[in-house]
Amino acid sequence: MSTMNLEPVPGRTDEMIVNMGPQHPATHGVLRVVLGLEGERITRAVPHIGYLHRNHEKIEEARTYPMVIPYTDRMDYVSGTQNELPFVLAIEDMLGVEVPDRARKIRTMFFELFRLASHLVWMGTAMLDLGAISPFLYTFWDREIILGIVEKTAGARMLPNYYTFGGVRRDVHPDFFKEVADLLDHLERRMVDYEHLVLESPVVHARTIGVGVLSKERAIARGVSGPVLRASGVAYDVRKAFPYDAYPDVEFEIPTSPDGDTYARFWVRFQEMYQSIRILRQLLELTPKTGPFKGKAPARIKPPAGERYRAVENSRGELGVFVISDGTDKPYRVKHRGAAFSNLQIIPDLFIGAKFSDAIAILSSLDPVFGEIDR
Amino acid sequence: MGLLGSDERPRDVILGTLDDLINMARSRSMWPLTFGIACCAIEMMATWDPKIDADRFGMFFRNTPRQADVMIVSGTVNKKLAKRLRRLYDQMAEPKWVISMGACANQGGPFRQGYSVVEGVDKIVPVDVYIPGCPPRPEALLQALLLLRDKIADRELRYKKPREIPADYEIMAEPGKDGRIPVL
Amino acid sequence: MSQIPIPEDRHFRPRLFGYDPQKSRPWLERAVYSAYVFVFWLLVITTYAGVPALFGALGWDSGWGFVFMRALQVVLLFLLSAVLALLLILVLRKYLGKVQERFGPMHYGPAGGIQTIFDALKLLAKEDFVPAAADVLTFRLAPAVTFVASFAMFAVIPFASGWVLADTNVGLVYLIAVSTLSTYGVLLGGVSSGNKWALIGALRAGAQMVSYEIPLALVFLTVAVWSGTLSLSGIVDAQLGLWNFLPLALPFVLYVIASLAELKHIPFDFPEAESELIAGYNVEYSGMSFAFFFLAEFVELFLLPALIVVFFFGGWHGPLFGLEPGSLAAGALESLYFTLKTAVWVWIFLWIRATLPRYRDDQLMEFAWKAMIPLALFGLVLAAYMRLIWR
Amino acid sequence: MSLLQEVWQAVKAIGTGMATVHKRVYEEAPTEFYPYVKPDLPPVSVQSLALVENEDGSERCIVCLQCERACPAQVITIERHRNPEGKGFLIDRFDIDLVNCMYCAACVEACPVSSIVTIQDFEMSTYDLRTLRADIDFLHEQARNSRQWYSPKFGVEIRTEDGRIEKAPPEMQPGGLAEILKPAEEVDS
Amino acid sequence: MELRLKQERLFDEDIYTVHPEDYRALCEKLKADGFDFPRAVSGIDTGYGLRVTLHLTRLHDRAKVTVRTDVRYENPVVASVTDLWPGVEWYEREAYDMLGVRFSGHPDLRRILLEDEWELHPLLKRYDTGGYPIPGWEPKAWPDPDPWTPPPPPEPEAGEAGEGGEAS
Repeated sequence: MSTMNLEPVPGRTDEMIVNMGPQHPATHGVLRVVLGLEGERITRAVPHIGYLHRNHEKIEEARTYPMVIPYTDRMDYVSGTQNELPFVLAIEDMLGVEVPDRARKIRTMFFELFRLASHLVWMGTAMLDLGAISPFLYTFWDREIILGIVEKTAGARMLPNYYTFGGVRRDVHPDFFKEVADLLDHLERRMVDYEHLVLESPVVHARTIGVGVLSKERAIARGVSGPVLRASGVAYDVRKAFPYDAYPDVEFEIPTSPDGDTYARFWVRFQEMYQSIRILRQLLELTPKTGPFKGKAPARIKPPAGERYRAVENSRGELGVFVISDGTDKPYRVKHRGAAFSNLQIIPDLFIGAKFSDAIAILSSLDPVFGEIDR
Repeated sequence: MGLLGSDERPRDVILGTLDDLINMARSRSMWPLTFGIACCAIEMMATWDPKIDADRFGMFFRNTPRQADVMIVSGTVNKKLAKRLRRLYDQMAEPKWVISMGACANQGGPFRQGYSVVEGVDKIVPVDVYIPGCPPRPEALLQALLLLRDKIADRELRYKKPREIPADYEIMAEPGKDGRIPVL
Repeated sequence: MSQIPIPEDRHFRPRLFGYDPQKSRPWLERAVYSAYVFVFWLLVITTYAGVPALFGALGWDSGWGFVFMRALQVVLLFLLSAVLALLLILVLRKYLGKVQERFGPMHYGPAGGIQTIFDALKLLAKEDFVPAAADVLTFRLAPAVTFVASFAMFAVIPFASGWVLADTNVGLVYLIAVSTLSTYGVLLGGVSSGNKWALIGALRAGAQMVSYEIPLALVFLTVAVWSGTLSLSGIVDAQLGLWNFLPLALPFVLYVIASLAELKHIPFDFPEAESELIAGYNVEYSGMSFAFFFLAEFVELFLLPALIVVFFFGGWHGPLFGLEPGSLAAGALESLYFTLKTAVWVWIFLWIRATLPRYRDDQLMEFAWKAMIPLALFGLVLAAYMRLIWR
Repeated sequence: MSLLQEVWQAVKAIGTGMATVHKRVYEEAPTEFYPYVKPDLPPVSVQSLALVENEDGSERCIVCLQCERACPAQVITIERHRNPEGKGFLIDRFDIDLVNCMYCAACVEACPVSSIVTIQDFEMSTYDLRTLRADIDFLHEQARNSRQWYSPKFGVEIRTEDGRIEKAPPEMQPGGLAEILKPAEEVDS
Repeated sequence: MELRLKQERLFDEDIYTVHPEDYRALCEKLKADGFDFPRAVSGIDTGYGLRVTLHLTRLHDRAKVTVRTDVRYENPVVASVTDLWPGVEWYEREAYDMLGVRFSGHPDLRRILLEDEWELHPLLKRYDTGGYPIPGWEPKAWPDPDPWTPPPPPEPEAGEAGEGGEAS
């Protein structure tokens, strides 16, 4: 148990044990990493999680199926409705509920809106970690616009409890499509600025290129997913691999980068935002303005005994849920597979040997959200 | 606040005015601690975004507890975090205030029945203002900060009267029924 | 929909707001800044012209009288630096607000004008904490050292012709000595805090100092070679025809970069590094001790741009409109020119702060040793050569 | 040459970035002056809960316990007894613990008579948590203090100046309410 | 060696139910088959014992497979597969933390979400949501005679709500 609390090595005076977190401005929440520092170089790194463990899985066993949905919202709280989808899909599979085409498209639009919101938050906080203040404010304003659109339809800004078995809870606001179109125009203008401030900045280049390189094989073996995996050159995206909702109907690409470094992860997230805009533009065309938004689901949700693993590609990677039903109206067991949980495992791989400042950049490029990791 | 004809203790003109001035300064320069915990932390950040801009009221984040005045407990506090949170609170220099943001921090919220969640941050640190909501809007946080401003401005110098730990703080430290070792 | 009035009689809920909506008032902001600059300017005039004139009129301008005069001037300069810090913090927050599509402090005082005074008062009344692990004497001393070292640079800054506390002919050497001292304060504060983050911050400050001090000194040398004097007033006088930033373009650029490093300013703010080291060297400081670090930081934020102006932008030079050089009016006008030129450079520094992320600490060292020092040497040789040819 | 180009690229990029930032000075800030200007919340926005009475002051709630059963956070406590004079039930106790409520509006979805509704009053911060234990009087008062509220069944309802409760005009309504908003004769035909 | 396993197909994935002693061998076989991407490890309290479910994906042809194995409460030991897929390291720690499944051969098996001093394995069905023991909770009998075959799915009308569910 040498790594438990990272005791200093007797007789070794050049190593300093530093405890980073849970209140550290760059940990994006309540991560705690115990670092062995030799000067600025990290010799050992032990991540500690669980500071936001709030019994999601145990509480969800004591809730009926519709009640679980608002709880799943609270996992990856940056990307709102994205968390609801795997659970909803799994139950729909078990129940055999048909989802109307329009409902699937509305779901996908919200999914991509929240991907944009999440990546905007990532961009702001990552740049804040690197020391730039202004992009944080810009991205948060853009996120406010997205959340305003969401609130107008779903009734809440961040955690709207919007998806339901068979569709969505209520129809979109009449202004929704126009507002989304305006938002996309606005975002396309702003993305130019973000490119100037983030991707093209020589300081960002100096801080990220060649830092925290994650090889393709290591990434796959570690179960890393999402932008972090794609930045290592693996074109694995649940949206393409196991399509769900309206993704088979739209065209988009999976941006990958062979480099695997921090800059590649930044770059991939940027390209994903472009792809999200592209998907949303197609869906604006494809989605009927009126029509059914909810399929026929039984009033009392009682899936037959069985189990189902469903995954979606949320902003951080493969967000899965493993539901076991015993035929009652409460799930027997709900297991959430958080993408950030898997992604965070590579902290020791990437941190050791890096500079302390690099560790901050690497951590921000992993984009952990602790609601999903600690659950 | 008349000096004459009042039942109250006569107010010292000079020191009383100084008290008022210092409390006014404190209430108008509340620097929160950068300590985001959960969902509410995102809305806490959004309170400083261009739309709400709490910086208009002279508030900006300090990363170190020594220089912060207000701790915004923005999220679920579980028993593992509670020790850390109390420690952070102890590290803050007097005078200090706590805002409990959101249902989880108020009383555990939807997670209050869980085995690891502290039912309310006021079991650990004294709380001045509570915000309901899950998560509260940024405007609600700003309202709470302004409530706190008014609370501070009406008071005497705080550091003369250090806060007391809630009475049931010690009760929580007793072992649980099933052999769990409570962590407080 | 939003106009639905909220009923007033909510019995248990505290009510807050009965104000009218406020709007941004740019003219008011400008008036506030102008007021601060005016106070600053008045203090400069009082310090450098009023006090000597007063003492001269009283006949106390020699012996102990001279010492008292200087002491009074130093007190006034302290006031001046306090005004500076209040102004600069306000300007920083307002400017950051502006470029970030929001408003800075704006509800307390006219256009937020007294926000920083509230901040200062609050810090004054806040608990000044000494951690158990700290070395008390050093911990207490460090902010003072930092502030005094920054403040001591005022001694040789010429605000106008003849308006300088000590127009010594070793001004540049004094500057090198004193500006290094402020890093000692940071080092002492970080090491004595008994905190690992502070320690890392202090080590970074030390490492940073050895990397930027040498190019900085080389640039000083270049300026001295070009101007033929070590006195700051002499350097300004030598730029009467041609401001130095044109012939000394390369040293000028190096000097700006080194100034950013000396200021511990983004992109080189490694000792403080908010998002990495929490608050770096001042992580354990609270209350007034922290305020002194803050004060020192913002005094330096004025002084280093001021030195840029002195070295490269002709100091106080500007059109005098027929005023007799050396008169009070001319001095006042010159000091205003100096202040405004400095303000432009402060603005550029703030602009950089609003834009750029932070480099890594070893990158600055690498850059300083591998690029800045050779370039500074090259600039020195070039300046000497040009001086040989042209003068 | 390539080094010079690199340096030039870096300088140009820094310059572009600084110009990008500076450009904002000339743009109007989107700040809403919150305490002075209340935010324009959409009518479906879930900020707080209220219990609507009928226009004549009688109870709309039929005490069917649907909301209590649907609540994920289990913050609704209802006690009832049989109406001795007619059918149905009467309320003994109707508490919503707004402290622990997660504002998911599941209760509003479940309510068959749109008695429990969402309102846009978010200014609920308080010095004392006891003020957030909402009993039935408080919930009624919340509804009385609101000019508009939302429930999925009835859509947005408004309280007119003379105290009547009406459906809001279509431009105030969110989506999906076409059938609710149709005039009565249209529904019949 | 013949592996003691049962194979089913559910939706789009293959499900292997395997004897715990053969779990490791099956995983090695699957690894050799090219299942390179570990999705998750779930621990489940089935009411008669503990179950470990491993979800794997083969990236190039997107084949999905689920491996599950049941162990008794008395001896909840499963071979760790951390060396095959390093990505399951934290998932196995989580299963240990939440349910007390001990993974033999795991490099760093300690609690991950809860604190090290805790003795509670909260996801066990014998505890309620608050982590307190449910009075009168008794484990179900281990199915006989075939020790590695999971029990038949509970009948919905049998009123045995809250106990081990199986896919058929």
